[in-house]
Amino acid sequence: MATHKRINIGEHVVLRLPSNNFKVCELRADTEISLGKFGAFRVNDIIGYPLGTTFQICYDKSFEEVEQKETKNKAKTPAGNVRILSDRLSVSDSDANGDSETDLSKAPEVATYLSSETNKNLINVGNKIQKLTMEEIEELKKQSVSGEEIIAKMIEAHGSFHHKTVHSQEKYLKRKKQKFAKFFTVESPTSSALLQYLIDKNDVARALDLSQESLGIILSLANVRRNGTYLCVDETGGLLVYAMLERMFGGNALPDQDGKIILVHENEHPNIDLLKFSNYSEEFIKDHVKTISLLDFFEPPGVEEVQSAFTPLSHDALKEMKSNRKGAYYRRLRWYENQLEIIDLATKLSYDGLVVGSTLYLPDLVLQLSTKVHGSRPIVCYSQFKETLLELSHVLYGDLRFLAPTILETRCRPYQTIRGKLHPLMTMRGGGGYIMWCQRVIPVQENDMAALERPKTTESLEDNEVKKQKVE
Amino acid sequence: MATHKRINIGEHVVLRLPSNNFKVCELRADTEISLGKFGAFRVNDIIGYPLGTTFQICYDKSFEEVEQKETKNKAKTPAGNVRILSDRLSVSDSDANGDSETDLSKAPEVATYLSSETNKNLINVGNKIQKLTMEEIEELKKQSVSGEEIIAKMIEAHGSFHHKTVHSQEKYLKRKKQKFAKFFTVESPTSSALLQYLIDKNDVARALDLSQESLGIILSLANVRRNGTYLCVDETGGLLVYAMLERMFGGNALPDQDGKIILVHENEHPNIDLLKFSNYSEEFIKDHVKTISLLDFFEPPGVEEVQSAFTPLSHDALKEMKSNRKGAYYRRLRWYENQLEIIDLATKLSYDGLVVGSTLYLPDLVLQLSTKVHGSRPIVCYSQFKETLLELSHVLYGDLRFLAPTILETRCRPYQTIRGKLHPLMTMRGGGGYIMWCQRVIPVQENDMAALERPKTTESLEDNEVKKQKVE
Amino acid sequence: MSHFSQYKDTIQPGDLALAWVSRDNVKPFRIVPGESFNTRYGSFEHNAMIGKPYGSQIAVRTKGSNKFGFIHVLQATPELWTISLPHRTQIVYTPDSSYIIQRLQCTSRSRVIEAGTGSGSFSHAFSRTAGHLFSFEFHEVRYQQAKKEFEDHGLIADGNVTITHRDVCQDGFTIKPTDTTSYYEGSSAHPHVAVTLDADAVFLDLPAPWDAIPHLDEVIMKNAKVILCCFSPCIEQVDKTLEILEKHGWTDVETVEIQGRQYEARRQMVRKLDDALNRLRDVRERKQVGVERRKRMFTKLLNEEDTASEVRPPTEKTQFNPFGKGSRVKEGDTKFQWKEVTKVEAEIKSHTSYLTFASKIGKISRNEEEVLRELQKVRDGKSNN
Amino acid sequence: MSHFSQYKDTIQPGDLALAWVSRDNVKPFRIVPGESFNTRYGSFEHNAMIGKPYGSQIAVRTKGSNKFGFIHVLQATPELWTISLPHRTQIVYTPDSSYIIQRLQCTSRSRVIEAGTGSGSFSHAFSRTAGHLFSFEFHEVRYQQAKKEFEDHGLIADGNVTITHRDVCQDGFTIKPTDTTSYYEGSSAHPHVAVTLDADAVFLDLPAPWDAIPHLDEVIMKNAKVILCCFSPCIEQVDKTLEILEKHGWTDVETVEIQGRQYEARRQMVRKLDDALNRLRDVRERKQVGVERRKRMFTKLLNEEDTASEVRPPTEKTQFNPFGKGSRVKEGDTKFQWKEVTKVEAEIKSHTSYLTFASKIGKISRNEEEVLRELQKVRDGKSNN
Repeated sequence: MATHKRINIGEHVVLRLPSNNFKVCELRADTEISLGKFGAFRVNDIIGYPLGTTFQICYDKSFEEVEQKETKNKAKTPAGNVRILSDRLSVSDSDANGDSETDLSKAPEVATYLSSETNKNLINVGNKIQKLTMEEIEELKKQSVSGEEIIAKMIEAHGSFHHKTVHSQEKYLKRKKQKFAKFFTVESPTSSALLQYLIDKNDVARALDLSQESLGIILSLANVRRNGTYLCVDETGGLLVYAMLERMFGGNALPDQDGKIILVHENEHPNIDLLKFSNYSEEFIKDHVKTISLLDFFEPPGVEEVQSAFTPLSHDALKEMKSNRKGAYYRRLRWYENQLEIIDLATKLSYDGLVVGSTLYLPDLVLQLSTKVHGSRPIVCYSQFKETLLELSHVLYGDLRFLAPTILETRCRPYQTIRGKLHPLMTMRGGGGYIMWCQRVIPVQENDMAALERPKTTESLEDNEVKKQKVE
Repeated sequence: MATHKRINIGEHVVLRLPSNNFKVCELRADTEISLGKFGAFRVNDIIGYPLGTTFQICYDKSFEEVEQKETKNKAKTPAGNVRILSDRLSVSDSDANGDSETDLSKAPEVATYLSSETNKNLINVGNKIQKLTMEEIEELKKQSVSGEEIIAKMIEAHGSFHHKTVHSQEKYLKRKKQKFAKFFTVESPTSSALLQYLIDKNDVARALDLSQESLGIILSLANVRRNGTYLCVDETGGLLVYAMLERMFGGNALPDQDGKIILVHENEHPNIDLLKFSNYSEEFIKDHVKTISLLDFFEPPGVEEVQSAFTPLSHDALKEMKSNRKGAYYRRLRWYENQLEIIDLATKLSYDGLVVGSTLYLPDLVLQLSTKVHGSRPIVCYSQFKETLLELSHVLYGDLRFLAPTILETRCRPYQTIRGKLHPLMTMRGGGGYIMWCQRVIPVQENDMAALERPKTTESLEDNEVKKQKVE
Repeated sequence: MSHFSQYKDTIQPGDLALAWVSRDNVKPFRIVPGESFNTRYGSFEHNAMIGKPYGSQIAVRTKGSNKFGFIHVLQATPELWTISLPHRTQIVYTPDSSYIIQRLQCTSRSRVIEAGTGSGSFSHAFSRTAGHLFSFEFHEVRYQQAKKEFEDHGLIADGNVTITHRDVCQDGFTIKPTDTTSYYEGSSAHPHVAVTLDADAVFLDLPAPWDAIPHLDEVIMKNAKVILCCFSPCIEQVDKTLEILEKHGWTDVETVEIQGRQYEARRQMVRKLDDALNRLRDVRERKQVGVERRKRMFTKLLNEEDTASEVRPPTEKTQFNPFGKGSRVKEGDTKFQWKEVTKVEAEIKSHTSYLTFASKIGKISRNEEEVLRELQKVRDGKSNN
Repeated sequence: MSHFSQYKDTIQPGDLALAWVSRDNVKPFRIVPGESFNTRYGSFEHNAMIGKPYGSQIAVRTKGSNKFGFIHVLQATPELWTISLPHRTQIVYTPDSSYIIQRLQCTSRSRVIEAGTGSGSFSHAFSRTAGHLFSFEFHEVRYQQAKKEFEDHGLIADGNVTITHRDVCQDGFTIKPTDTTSYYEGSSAHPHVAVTLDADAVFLDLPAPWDAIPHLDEVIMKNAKVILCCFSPCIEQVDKTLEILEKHGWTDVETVEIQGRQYEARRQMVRKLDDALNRLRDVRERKQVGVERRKRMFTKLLNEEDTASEVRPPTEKTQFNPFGKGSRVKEGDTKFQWKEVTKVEAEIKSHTSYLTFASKIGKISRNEEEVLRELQKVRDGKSNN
């Protein structure tokens, strides 16, 4: 199996819990990971299986007793054994080592309870109808081997379960099952999974409220591919950079790649926190993500200035240096090389695309950064608000270096996929942002225009007229 | 049958043509109405049938000959006989007086042509595949009794018809059938029909790009009902007023209604052109739609000024006036009464709602007009652009006389309703506008607040603090 | 006395009013002298409201604090009533209901059938406009609740709303004297005669509209266009509805979805590039001392002098902060520049139901004699002119 | 030489370039010295383009006029290529394709199946990112067209795109030496061995994906997560797809729609109330004379004097026109004040297709010995530190 499809030691993974909540973990060998009420498992037990596998946590009776005792003494959940599930919805209550899984997603229990054809006689009196108190349920959770039993008890105690329609019975069971089942899915920390993790943590404001569909279209419109050198401003905590790296190099590093991201940041240091969840080596990131502050980018140090502060020694001179001084020398050398690189990034490169996700005033920022973008290369700008892109578009539209600025919105509308009950989900997250897309172009030069003038004509060509003809 | 459900002499109706184009007509007795290529009919033939009826125009052979001759001489299409269709899609080619309609919406012809299970072998070469030229088709149209025959000929001539799937064959036939069929539906000139007519004419910009769904929600949010007195600014050519009248009084007038619309207009005269298509009497409109210019509304003439220019004569004095002078007197009396009414509208009334559809700068306009709106009455403002409502909302939000300004968008997404091929239509009209909705409220008075102060406390209440507590 | 159909000037004892506490907290209450409306911001005495105009903001001093609590007292409208309902109730929301009313061509002439009544919020909207609303509810408890609510709200007394307890899918729409219905209450209709519904607009919010549609022919207007709307959450329901509509001669069938969005007006700080650069420049200047030091250190290094003595001076943090970073800036703070932006609700209602519209004219005919008479009258009128 | 996978600096002979004439008129053309690109604005000589950087605006004097015509010469990207296709072609548009690529977790490691190829525009987007794309097209003419296009565009030479003529619904996805396919062309693969597709991402744009899905098991990666996307316009297709997916062990099934909207940046004139009032005041003043006359007339009337002599003076039309009414004002004219607004396209793509995603891991297992070895290595590494 290809390593990038496998659960590997030392890598980060995203765990999807029964509640459809997300958790990011590093898989350290010989450790345990606790999922709170959903149990705990040993990392070693899941290593080597394919990413995407769903594991069920099983406690045998003896474990169960230990758990009951232990929970009284300390908070730590003991690790159970894991079993592979073929489906997140098929939770089995058979023995831990048996493989006779019964797919309960069809909820055969429903048939065994009386159900009403319509919910004509069901009145919603909220929680009163559930005769088990939360305390009783918690007690059951402590006692039960599986969530199944709790649910069976809850159905028994549910005063009007048989008044519900089969449909709502199924819904009820599914919800309860998810609540008490002990399983988890191990996913690769893709940019989408990471974004989902932020959304789940209610922390997506940190990523400028980005949606998966906006992220996807940014990468496509910016024509991100393995061999490009991209200029980027990223106020999403590094998610944009993370997704660009993924599109360029795959989830973990392949050797000898030449694509690069030049990240321009507003503060003294860049915020690319989310890269810590990636499975690239530090060195790989250093090689492919170059960071530079806005000031260094627009006002890079002079070569003379840098050289006046440091001169690399010749090989011979270096040899003669006392070894206790070499450390200091190499520190200075690194600073020197870094300064020269900054000069390079700021002055020499012509970029293959500009990707901006920033809350800075966009007209200034985009106009300035665009001077460094090569002709016929895309400029893509994300914003949480359409109004800021509108302002930007008007500015770009009035500048001949930008072709066809367009504001885009893309929204994903998920469906309930229960056959016989297909419909779009009743509610979904608002937000997700907007995208401005245009092409960097090179306006025709005055003298090129002049060359086109017929000898007989004398009227001079006004700038205005060029403007007027600008294609929409 | 209730008269408002019936096709009546002298009233306006909307005609829906086979092309799904719309036409507004006045039904004058003993006249003919031409639908161009779809034929012509006699008004008398459709009077008395229910609104919503679809009529087919049938030409018998002798007519046909007349038509052929006549078309050479003059442009006028001769009127055919009309027959009632049960369905716009069921076009029959049986004799004009028979009622053995065959429902062709199922397109039984399709089965008689060879069809391809998939369109694997069909290459799109555009119009080349249709071997009949437009001239030949036009010629056929002149000759044929019904569109059916043209279609049959077209299928014969269609080089790759049998390569199409049954589905696309059906689509093709339906499209062609609609193109050549001679039928029309007579609809009531409802506000929706009139809007559809504008959209169809590509003239909806005149109605500020309003959509049916926006129109509907404006009327609901403004709580428009028969007994209200509403202040209105309408730059939709009268469509808003038209729809409000419909909601208040039904399609044509019932006696003794007390609701009123006060239309404030920007120019010397109001533009309520579309009311000419309504079936209210002029008098009814005069009684229920009062028009007043912005200037008269905000700076009404003084009572003294008006009275200095005219004094109504006593009954006796009037009797003594020469009859050739009475005309002039009554003209002046009308002006006088009109001026007094303006004063009344501008100064005395407290309105039950404010409905604005205007391209004027909204913050000024809405703030000013709202002073005349009663507490707990809605203010609803339509705009083609969200940005103008955003600006308005911020202004209203900062003013304690307005509760919870909200920007709403509502879009209707129509589906293709062919069973087995259900999906949203692939394209739809953009636009349709946005709505701002809030409630006019009465902020608590300083002295009311003071009364609440506990005797022990001395700190004064700042305006700021009231503001801060303003409910969101 | 109707609380919905009369515009009221001032708050009076016995009125049904709405207390607007916040956008998510709108509560109906009855004005009773001496009573109070309680919120966590304080207790609002009805006596302080009575006599004030509707829409008045009412203040109260929050217990044990120098702050004030406020509510607005509003007169109910169908739309405000919808907002006041608990969100867990199944409601036809205003973007849907307003569109349906418009498409059903609902006016004061309309005779409307609604099944089922449900929370009754749509009934309020229908009753505002329609000539008569016949609402049907098959769930007995909900029927009783709705009937009581309609009575309390004055809809029954207004005379244009009838609610009937009925499973229309099984038993159809005809209202008979033996039925559990509000029809014969306070109505002058003879209680021994079945009601002529003669509906020209029908709204079906039922799980199986296809069972109800065949019963419609008995109660809809004859020789007139009748418009129908079915409200179904699932597409399979739409499919089955389309089948039955075609079978029963309904035409002009169209299914639509209504997508309503609500936006908040917000402000985003305008953060100019120059300010960001100035801030970085400030940082750089503070570090400039460091560069001088760096040069000295390098020279010392080359000269093999001791560098240990050079203690790294602490670089002060920048005090230049054009965007108020660190401190909590209130949105709209006039010390900063702001851009007006719209923000969609955090959770949008992405789907309510599919709306399937259709129309039908049962037995199209005209009275030929009547038409001839009318035509003659017009001709006479013309020749008289 | 690939025109899609290499970033190019300057326009060179033989290049495939795009001429951007207007938003609705983007045309691919081949740079050939001596040839011209013709538009109704004029004829653009390729020689004038060669050597210029990509993105250059090219001017030409419009024949018989003193005006200039312009085009921009762009290097193709999958997205620009999509724009350049005629609209009547069935295309997977960028909002859909970009989302699908993101959801399929498409990276340089991915092995992607696409069926069918169709216009080939999505293939370009896949080939930009994927490790290998296996595209299948059952329509022979379209296969030939697409194959030629892929060759012309350098996708085949890049080595990561294979196109095969195949009815996958009937014959599955396995590529054999006897097939009509680009696979063995210019590839080092032995032509006598069937191809190992080992796909981990599948995109099915087929009228009947349910016929193709059962064939997937043979060609998808084993013991690894494979993600599938079906692209179907009708909901009934989704329903049938859901059925077959469940039957064949696909999980995490989700259907979505992507709604893309495009906005234009526009300006609306700011028309202040005061200006409107001033204009009406101007009109009123011009009529003031009329009022004086009115008073005189009334006096005369009362005095029974003759009023016929008073000829109504013509009221001049107002010249005060703050909004430039009557004259045609250009949007953004600096003589007026403007508000920036967005306007959605006149015709929006309200529906493209439903996207149904699912994933599958065939035969989950691990190599216990290998895991033990790896664990030991980590432990050894730790104890060494």
